[in-house]
Amino acid sequence: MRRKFIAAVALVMVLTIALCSCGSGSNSVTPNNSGSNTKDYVFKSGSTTISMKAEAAPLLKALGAYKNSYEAPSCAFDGMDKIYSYGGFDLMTYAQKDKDLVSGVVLRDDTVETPEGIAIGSKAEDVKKAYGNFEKDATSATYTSENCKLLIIFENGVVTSIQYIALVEK
Amino acid sequence: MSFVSLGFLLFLLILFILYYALPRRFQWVLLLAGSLVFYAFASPKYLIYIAVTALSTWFAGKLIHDEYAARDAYIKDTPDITKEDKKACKEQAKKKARRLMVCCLILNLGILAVCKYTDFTIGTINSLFKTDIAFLRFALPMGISFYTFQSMGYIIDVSRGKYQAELNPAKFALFVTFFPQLVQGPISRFDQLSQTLYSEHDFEAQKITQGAWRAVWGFFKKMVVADRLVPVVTGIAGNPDKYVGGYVLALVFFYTIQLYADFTGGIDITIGVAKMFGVDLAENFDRPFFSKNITEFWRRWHITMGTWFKDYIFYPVSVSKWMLKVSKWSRAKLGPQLGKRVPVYLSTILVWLATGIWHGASWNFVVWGLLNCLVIIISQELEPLYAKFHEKCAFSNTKGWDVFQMFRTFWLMAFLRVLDVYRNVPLTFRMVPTIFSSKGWSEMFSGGMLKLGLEVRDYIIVAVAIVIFLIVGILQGKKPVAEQLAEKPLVPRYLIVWVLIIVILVFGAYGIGFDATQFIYNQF
Amino acid sequence: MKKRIVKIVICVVLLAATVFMLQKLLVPKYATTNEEGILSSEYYANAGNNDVLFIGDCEVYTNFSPVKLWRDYGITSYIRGTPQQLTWQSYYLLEDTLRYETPKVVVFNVLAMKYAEPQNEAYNRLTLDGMKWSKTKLDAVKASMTDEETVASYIFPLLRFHSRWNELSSEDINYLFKTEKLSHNGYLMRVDAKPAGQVPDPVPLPDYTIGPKCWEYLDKIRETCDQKGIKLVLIKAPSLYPAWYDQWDKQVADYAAKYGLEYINFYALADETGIDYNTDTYDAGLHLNLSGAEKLSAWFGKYLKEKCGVEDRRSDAALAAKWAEREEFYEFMKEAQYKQLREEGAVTRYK
Amino acid sequence: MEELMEILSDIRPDVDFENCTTLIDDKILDSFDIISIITELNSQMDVAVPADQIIPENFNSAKALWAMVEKLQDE
Repeated sequence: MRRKFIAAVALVMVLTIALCSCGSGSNSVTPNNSGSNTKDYVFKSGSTTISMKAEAAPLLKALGAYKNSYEAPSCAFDGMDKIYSYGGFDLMTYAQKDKDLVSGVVLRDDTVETPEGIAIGSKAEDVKKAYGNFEKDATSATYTSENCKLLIIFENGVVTSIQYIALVEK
Repeated sequence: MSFVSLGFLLFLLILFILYYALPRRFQWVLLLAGSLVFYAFASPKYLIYIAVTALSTWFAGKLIHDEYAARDAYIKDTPDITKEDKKACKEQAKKKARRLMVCCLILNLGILAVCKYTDFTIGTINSLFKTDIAFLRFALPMGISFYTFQSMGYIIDVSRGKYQAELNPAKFALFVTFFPQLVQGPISRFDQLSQTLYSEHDFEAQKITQGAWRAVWGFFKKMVVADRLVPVVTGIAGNPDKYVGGYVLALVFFYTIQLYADFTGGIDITIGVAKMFGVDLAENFDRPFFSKNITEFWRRWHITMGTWFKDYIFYPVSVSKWMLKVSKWSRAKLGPQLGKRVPVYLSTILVWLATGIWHGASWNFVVWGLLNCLVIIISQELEPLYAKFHEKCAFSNTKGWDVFQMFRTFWLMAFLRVLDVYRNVPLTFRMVPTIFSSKGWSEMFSGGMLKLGLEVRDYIIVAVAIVIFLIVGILQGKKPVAEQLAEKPLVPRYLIVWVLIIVILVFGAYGIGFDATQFIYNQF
Repeated sequence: MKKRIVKIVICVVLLAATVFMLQKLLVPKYATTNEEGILSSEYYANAGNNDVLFIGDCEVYTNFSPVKLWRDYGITSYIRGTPQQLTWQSYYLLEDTLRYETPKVVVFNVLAMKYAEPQNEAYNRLTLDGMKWSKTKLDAVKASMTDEETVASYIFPLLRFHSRWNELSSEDINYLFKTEKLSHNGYLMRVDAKPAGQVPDPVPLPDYTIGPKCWEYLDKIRETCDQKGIKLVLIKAPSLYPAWYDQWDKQVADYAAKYGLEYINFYALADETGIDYNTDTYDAGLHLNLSGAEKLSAWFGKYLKEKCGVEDRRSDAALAAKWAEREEFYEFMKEAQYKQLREEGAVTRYK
Repeated sequence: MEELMEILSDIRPDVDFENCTTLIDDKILDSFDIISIITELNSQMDVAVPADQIIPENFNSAKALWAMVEKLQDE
């Protein structure tokens, strides 16, 4: 009698624990969230691909002569924010340790477009097609990928500004 | 409330002063109040869970107590009772007690199962039957596995008549909620803990300082080593596409160091803090990485969990009538040699299955538990071979051989443990073999390891700390280090502690690092 | 037993002393690097007798010269400017200053109104760590903290700066117990010049609305000034970069009009002040150099005197003596920087 | 008692069951051995050892074990 009960107790305990895990199969408890399933937004100028947080030096070399550049020191601390104007777009960098990294690209006129075919002057409808939906009466749309926030501003249903902004963890 | 926070230190200081300032007879009441405050700070929403467990277990214990008291009274009041009557009376009381115990177990293990394993079950069902049942996302009450097991151990013991039930619900609540052991154990036994938990404690300077030292040592392990290694471990394990080969070996090593420092450090804090309140908790580790084989390792690592499983699952299942039948059957069919192993191995598998599931609701832990079991059974089977080997080879009795065995056990455990950190089982089995490929190695040593958030100085600190762990481990082999320290003259004794505190403050991996990456001036 | 307690007390005191020394050693000194960090603490030695108080970010501490205001108009002033000083920090620095004195005019630079939320831990430190402890500082800390920060790390800066152990330099030893005086009543001097050239076009924003937290604290600044009978003047210092959008300017101007405040946008007043972005800025249009700051101060001193009725205090002998010392330091630094410029070709340190 | 000694030395021939009184305390017997002993007791002597009797005091020496067996047989 005694043993029977002890066995029952043990079995109940084990079963209560085990019941919750019967069956077998692959692990699907933790959602599969790593790995890059969304492509990072990048800007392309000719054959040069500019991705956010990329090292600036090789890009500057590949892009050739700029029309104008501007250096903005921060209020305290070392390191400059730099802006290079190439006519159709501006390339912005920030300093991290000893390197300049890309902090943003701003499209300035309709001579350039994004790899997805959106330029200043494009219709809001086309933006929806290219990047996905946004709220109905929004004056801007943002699309986020791993390193980049893509900001598109509209006026009366027409794109007025396109900005690639690096997502920098503070 | 995390141990590593100023809030906890402040809480501790206030409680400590009150504890020794108030009349002694209020001490245990204060501990109960402190424990409830601690729990409320950590997860106020879940106080109800721990309250249910404490009260239901207390109540079941009281009912069992009443049952046994009635039985004893009956036997006493019936002078001419026959032996058969006496036996029947005892049998009946026991039966009732067991029924109460089983109810209590079902309730509390049920709560644990629902909280911890619902989503695990749903996930498994979803992947098995291609269904899409939504996860319920129960948040886990803090320490639920620990306090549930501790309470269940109590009720089983009470029904077995091992000791008397605690009749005062507040006192029993303290046993369940005692704050130092809430977060990560140890899983105490009522008969051991109750001796010091409820008694009155004088201000024993010796004991208190030793407790404080132990806690400081725990903070050192946790803050200087464990927390420092977090970015490496999560970095490598979180990006399996990027970090292969050599990185996986680094992960195996650093995760084991991190786990050791974090878990044993936490237990050091727990035991040290309890000691400062005069309470003696059971040791949970006995220098586990000095073990020569995996069976020994499991006797020395997370001891209170191991003995819990042994006492409340392994033995009861092994000696159950059902198992004895299995034993008889297997002997008849498989012969005495093989047959007698069947029940032991069956129980072992069951225990490790439970151990795996207890560690976490995922298949990683199930597989991990079963692999441990496999290694243990294999080494058990190879025992005769070992014996022969020892007879034949003289060098197998040298110190060097011992060290080799410890080294082997360390890596064996380390490789099994890597199941904790990868996302799922198949991934783990895919990643580990890459160690033997050439991938990742050259990148790793040409600055790759420095891209994981740790700098050279951090690796140096970890290396020095590992050496310190080893030295302290060897010293501990003779006698508890706190006692050895207490025998030292005043100046070196305090110097050591003083240096340790400074080291924690300066080299601890906490707060916001003052490094260049913090200074990104982002004006966009 | 008694002996034991004495021992423990000694140990605790020794430990506390060591920790205190460690903290002294490990906190940044702001003497030769990130010097702007010294600004917020320099005030306390110069508290009292300041008729004009400037609050705001780098656009006040590089653009106005209190010594010039004294020389030309006998106006006593102090600049409580710090890098990226956010609107709520400006308010608490005002509140902090009011614990020591009540100025007649408070000048607030509105550039930081563009930041609606706590921004950057490093800048918070530069503004807050130098403040003396008071309830005001605690409130300032609470209003400024980013998610990762804790009040405790402001009470015990060691908790924040402990990992500087491998960055320690001779600066940390040299300035263990002393500080380097660098500002002229809050003004950080730079004599070199870098012409502005072509400044990039402003980047369009999706939303130009100034955040509610900024308005809340601007209200507090205004109300506090009203209570104390202080005249509040809003300014936007002259700069070419970063952009101060017309949309922002209009919101501030509307606010000023609503409450009858003065709002001066110096960018629009370039003709009157005589600021020339080719000679009067040391970093191509962000901050003014000495020449620019003196031009701006000359114009603003006149304004303070005529429109705000700030008195000429030069007849006060004690004050005059104090300011004479300040003038001397001012001239010394000016000379030192010109010397650097001549000999090294650049200004790399303040003196 | 003899039967018991036979069982014991069968399971662990390397242990001196005659004299040792710290079989559990000194970790000479592990859980495998304990279960084997209980199973053997059951099959050879028809004694059922319940789980609550598995305590160090009952397993530390052959004498203690025998005492337990006698007590269980008595019940």
